[in-house]
Amino acid sequence: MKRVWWLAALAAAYGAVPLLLGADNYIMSLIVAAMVIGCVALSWALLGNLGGMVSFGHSAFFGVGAYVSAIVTVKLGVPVLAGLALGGIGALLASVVMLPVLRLRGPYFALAILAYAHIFRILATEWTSLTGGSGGIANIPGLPTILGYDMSGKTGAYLTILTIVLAFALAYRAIRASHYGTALRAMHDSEDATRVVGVNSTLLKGLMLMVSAFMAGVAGAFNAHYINFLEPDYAFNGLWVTLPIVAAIFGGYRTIAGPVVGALVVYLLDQLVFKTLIPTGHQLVLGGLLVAMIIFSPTGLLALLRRKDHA
Amino acid sequence: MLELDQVRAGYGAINVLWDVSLKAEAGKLTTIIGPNGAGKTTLLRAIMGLVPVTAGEIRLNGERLNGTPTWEMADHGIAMIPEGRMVFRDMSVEENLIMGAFHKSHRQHVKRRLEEAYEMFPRLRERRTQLAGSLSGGEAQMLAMARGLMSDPRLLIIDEPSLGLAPLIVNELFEILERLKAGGRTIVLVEQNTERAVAVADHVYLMQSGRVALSQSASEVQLQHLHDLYFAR
Amino acid sequence: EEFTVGAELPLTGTLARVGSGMQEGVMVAAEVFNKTNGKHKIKIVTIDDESAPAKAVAAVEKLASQGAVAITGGYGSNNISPASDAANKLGLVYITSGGVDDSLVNSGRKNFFRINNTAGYEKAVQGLLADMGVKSVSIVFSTKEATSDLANSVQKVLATKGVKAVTHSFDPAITDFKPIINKIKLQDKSEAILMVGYENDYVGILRAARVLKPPVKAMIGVWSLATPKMASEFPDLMPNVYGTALLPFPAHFDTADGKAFAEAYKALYKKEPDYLGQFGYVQSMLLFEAIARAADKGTVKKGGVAEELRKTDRDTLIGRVQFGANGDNPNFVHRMGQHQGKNIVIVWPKETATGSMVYPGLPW
Amino acid sequence: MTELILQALYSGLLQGGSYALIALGLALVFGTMRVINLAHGELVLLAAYIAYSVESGLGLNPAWAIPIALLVVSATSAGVYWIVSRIKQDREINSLILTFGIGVILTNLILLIWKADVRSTSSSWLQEAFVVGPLYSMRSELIFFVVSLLLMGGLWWWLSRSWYGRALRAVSSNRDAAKLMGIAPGRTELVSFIVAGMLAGFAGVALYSYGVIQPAYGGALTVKAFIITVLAGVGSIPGVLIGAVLLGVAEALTVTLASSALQELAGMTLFLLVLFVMPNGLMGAARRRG
Amino acid sequence: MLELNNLSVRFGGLTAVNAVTLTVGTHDVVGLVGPNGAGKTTLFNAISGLVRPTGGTIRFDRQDVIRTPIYRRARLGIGRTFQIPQPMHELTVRENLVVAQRFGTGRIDDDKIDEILEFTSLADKAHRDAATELALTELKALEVAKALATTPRLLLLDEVLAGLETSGKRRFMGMLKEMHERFGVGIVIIEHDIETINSLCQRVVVLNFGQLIADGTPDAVFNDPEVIRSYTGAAHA
Ligand SMILES: Nc1ncnc2c1ncn2[C@@H]1O[C@H](COP(=O)(O)OP(=O)(O)OP(=O)(O)O)[C@@H](O)[C@H]1O
Ligand SMILES: Nc1ncnc2c1ncn2[C@@H]1O[C@H](COP(=O)(O)OP(=O)(O)OP(=O)(O)O)[C@@H](O)[C@H]1O
Ligand SMILES: [Mg+2]
Ligand SMILES: [Mg+2]
Repeated sequence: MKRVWWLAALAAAYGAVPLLLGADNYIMSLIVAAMVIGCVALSWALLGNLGGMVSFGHSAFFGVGAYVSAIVTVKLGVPVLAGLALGGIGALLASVVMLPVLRLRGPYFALAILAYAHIFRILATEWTSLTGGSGGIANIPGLPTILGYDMSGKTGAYLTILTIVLAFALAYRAIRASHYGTALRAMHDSEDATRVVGVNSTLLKGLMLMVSAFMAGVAGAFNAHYINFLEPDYAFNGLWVTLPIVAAIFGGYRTIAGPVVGALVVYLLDQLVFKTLIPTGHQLVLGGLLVAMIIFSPTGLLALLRRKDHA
Repeated sequence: MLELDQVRAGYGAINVLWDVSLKAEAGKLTTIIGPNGAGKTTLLRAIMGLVPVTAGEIRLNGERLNGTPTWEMADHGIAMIPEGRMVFRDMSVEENLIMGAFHKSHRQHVKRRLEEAYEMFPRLRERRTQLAGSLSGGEAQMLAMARGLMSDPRLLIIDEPSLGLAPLIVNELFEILERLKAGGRTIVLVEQNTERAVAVADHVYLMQSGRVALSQSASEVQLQHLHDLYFAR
Repeated sequence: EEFTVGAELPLTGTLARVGSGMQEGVMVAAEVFNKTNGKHKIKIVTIDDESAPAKAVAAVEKLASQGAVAITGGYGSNNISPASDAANKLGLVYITSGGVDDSLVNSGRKNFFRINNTAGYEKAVQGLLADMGVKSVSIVFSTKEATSDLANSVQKVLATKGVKAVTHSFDPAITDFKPIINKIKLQDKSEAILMVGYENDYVGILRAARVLKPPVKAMIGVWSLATPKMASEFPDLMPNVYGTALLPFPAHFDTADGKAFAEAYKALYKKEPDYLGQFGYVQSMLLFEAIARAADKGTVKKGGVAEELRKTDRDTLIGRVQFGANGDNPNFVHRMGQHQGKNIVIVWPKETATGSMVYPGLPW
Repeated sequence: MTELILQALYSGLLQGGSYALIALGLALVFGTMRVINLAHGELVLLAAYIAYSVESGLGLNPAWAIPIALLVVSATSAGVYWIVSRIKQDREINSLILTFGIGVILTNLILLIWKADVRSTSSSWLQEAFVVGPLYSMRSELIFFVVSLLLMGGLWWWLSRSWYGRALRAVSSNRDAAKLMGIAPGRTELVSFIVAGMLAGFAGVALYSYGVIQPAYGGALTVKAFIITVLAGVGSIPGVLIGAVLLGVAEALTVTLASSALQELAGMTLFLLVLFVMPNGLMGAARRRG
Repeated sequence: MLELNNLSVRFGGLTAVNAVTLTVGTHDVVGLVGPNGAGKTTLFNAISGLVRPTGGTIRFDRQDVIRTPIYRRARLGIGRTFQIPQPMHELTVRENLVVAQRFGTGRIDDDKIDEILEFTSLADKAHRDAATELALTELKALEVAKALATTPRLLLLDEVLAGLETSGKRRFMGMLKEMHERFGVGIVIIEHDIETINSLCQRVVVLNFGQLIADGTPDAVFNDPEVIRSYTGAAHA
């Protein structure tokens, strides 16, 4: 039964959305933007749920991914799709520099990662020869033509990011279902207890950090090729972590679909409904919604829906 | 003094206590024994309001106690000495003890009571400024005990005070209990060391699977018999 | 005939302040246009881009779907770049004064226009320094894109003129400027300090300078410094400070256009117009006029607006405006003003000066 | 050169004092409830805007805003607590998003009420230079540095020596055990939020008197405060002072000896270095294992 | 199997373990006793790698393990329990064992897990949340079960019997004996109940103020006047 639902959702995502909404540039660009946030949210939630680590610095990975992909495609002429992968790998390598922060816990970890994000932003600003400094990089090549279909349009971008998110969600699910997933869950508040039974918790956490960094990096790279423009303040903007956190927690960060659904709901509601109601200051409503959500359904939107189902 | 009437309590969906009724007489030491998992700790927590009571009534001197928030228990002169894990880990030993006398009516006696506590457990004096979280298991247990006595309560509820204590200290502990009893305190004691618990007790309740299986005055209790009947599974 | 023009502007987020300033100009332009042009009407639909590129793109797309025939607005090159790309793809004209980055006009957008640029600022600053006869300058600038571009190009030009220019870039997050000013005071020993930043930076720098009193002869800044608002809000910091200014204060508008603008502005917003409003007004007015001309020819939907804009040659509040093939306004030269008492006096260039400069002149 | 460095140290010290003042309320709530109030920066900003209104609207010295700011901000802070206390599970993480949401609301309210303009004091008395030998500062900086030290001393005394302060720490250490001692956790935590609100009130008025404010500034304030809180180690008030001064001095020295563009970089690097050497912050204690 | 040589652990000014030299053979069951705060738990922490000794050496199977990380010591065969139980949060009782087995041994054997659950009387609580839904004694049983699941060769038991009532204790002791015989596990057990030690161990070592003050048969040790003075308060054998 559940499987049927999933197939239907998939068909709708791949078929109905482009067919019904594909002509409306505005809606499509909102959906793509929401999916980018959803992708970062997924990567954030993976680290939070499996690694037990709350990060305030995912913008670091997003930014590094964006820059790496932009630089290799613009300066070295690497094809865009390879650029996306390299962007992810770049972010992964950036996370290797961060491995020492794995010693830290809770807010200490969260902030240390944020510090890295700041450092990367400043590096991107100061390393002018490579990054173009604060002026950034313009005219980043768009998504290529695949199988005769030009992906650089709204629908193409949508299908690309949808596929990326889907692949990441499946990878996430596989990790979670494995014994590594169980051990990771176990580590959260009882690291010593897991170590003394033979779990190399540092390695596992490190791996999760890298996987998560990779995902956020690909999202950043995708966005760079989608927006075609990059500058430090934008690539390393704090919004690339606050919005995903909001989305993930809103949708339910313990679930896999939650962060993505959360991103879509929050972003679309905000832009389509609240913004029409209150053109400036509509974030006010968004803030209120968040507060209400945490109080009335702290485990997220999906849990809320499920509860309604049973009732 | 303290009376439980058909009390039910548990943790969410898991109900642990099934219609427990018992009485603790003023100035007497009432001990509750029973196999592991019988619900003794749950019972004590229910009295203190740390576990919600879903049915029945708890009375203190005839006055209904259900629903009274835990922090108002001190107003009634009740103190609970929980297991040693429940010390304030991020505070020093001395601050932990001081917290024992938090209630307004005891604050002016802090100095004297501290001195008494250190007298009772010299080890704590040596560890005065150490964070309670870094104490050894036994030291933490002593601290919990000493902290509970800081408020000089009329009704003292104690959960397994001898847990993790070295034999020498266990001896002292039971001497302290004797002294407290002699000082007119009402005590409810849960203790795994049945032999010694029954030896200091006036009345013994035996719990099993969340129910009171037996209520006897201490002098009538035949331990060996009880063990054969109730403890062996 | 009524035409919808989209205004894509940051009304919230980090650029909210400048965005709302420009919006005022846009609204005034529509008001004036609708009053004076009997034939056509302009309706403005504003969408807040929240200072974020993706939302700027979405805003442009939404405006297009609501029937906008052109876009006016945009602030910050990082928002303008993708937003104008989107407009370009949709075949809409995009006109702005909110981004001075040169890559905006150098990457082949066919429908992109802007009325100001780095070069215009640079000429003004450098002209003022030349008038002063300053031989050494310390340039304090924010590492943001527009500011560092301007600072670096001013430094280059000055170097060719034999003026010693020392630069101090600062992170936008910085709040205490005393250590920088102290370096200028004890190490650079320059004759003037040039500040390239935003309002909050100026206040910080001027405060630090007022405390440390470096032995300079002039404090010079660029946009949003020589404004009546700054004069009234920071009476202790502003005296004798120089900054780019379109108009003196109290403003006396000689041209009919200027008078219309000032009246409408005061009627709508109950305050003195500032430079943001003027830029917004000029860019929008030029746009509306082009739309009107295209409408008369019936080419609005056929790329006529861009065509008409390209033909623009007109004196405006910011001087003569023409558009080059890349959409840039080659005539743009800013003016320099100086806070004198409660007034702002235009002191450069000579032709438009309303008074002479007080030099040396410092706030302290 | 020595003159430069001396001034940098002095500026850094004063800057540290202001950082500490901003961080204090956050550190208090974090130390006593393990809740990170992401709306803290906005509370500070709210007080700063109140000071602005008092100065520009009533024409009074911003210092007169202190009573009103204390009242309004601590009431708001109490409101934040009221909402936070409604969280039923995973308080540590859920409070993050909750207070973030409140921060968003406050930012937008400030924007709606006070508009997007940049504001700062126009009082010349506060901006006057105060010179001791080769050291220069603004009068208001020095005044609020002293205020900051006094508040810190007071808070330290209150937390470590008063019954209420001890109760606060007890609740954060073990809620159930605190109840057994006769402490009502809810009331105690409410007090901690109210006090944090008052501290934010002071910080906001101070900020207005020597800094520049704008509605979007709250987030940056929260981050600075948060960094100092973490540097300090859970709930340590002396740690807040040391961490803040260290940060201020490191920033000022970077500007003096290297470049002002690298100031933030230096701050962040220092932050990371301290954490790598002392994973529990400057004054945090390591936990017993096993 | 385990050799400690001059092992010391200091916390600031406090020497918790003071130059302890001790060998434990493959088939030994050693009782470790001593007053509260004598350093017993700290000694376990040092052996399992949770605290870094300030001096001395630790060898396991002749191999110096002082720099070996915690998890690898576990895989080498050092299992331990915590005096204050530390269940793995967010997991059920059974999942706790699965993780221990999978990472401690590299294999999964469901039957073995069932056996251990049965063994430790946790079978009916297998699906409870380990961190929030168990009573203290059940948590202690879980500690043992987790350690067993890693198939250790040396088992360090820290007061696992404390809090058990007499018959439970007896049953648990039977289990330990069986474990010892069946799996050939060497055991070091910290315990304050002297009867338990007497019936379980052939050898007892006593710590006092971090120092090893006695090592021998229970008979000999519990009649040692120094042990009586500092620990038991009366002769027990
Ligand atoms: N937090 C909890 N959630 C769910 N069930 C619990 C919880 N705490 C205890 N239990 C269950 O309640 C029952 C009684 O536990 P309780 O701690 O009261 O027993 P006890 O008599 O004190 O035993 P012991 O001798 O082990 O201390 C046990 O079966 C236990 O599994
Ligand atoms: N992290 C620490 N910091 C400071 N002192 C510590 C720390 N850990 C342990 N101690 C002290 O070291 C001593 C030894 O502690 P340990 O836990 O080893 O005792 P123990 O022999 O296990 O006692 P018990 O029988 O009470 O469990 C104790 O006095 C304790 O207070
Ligand atoms: Mg119990
Ligand atoms: Mg111990």
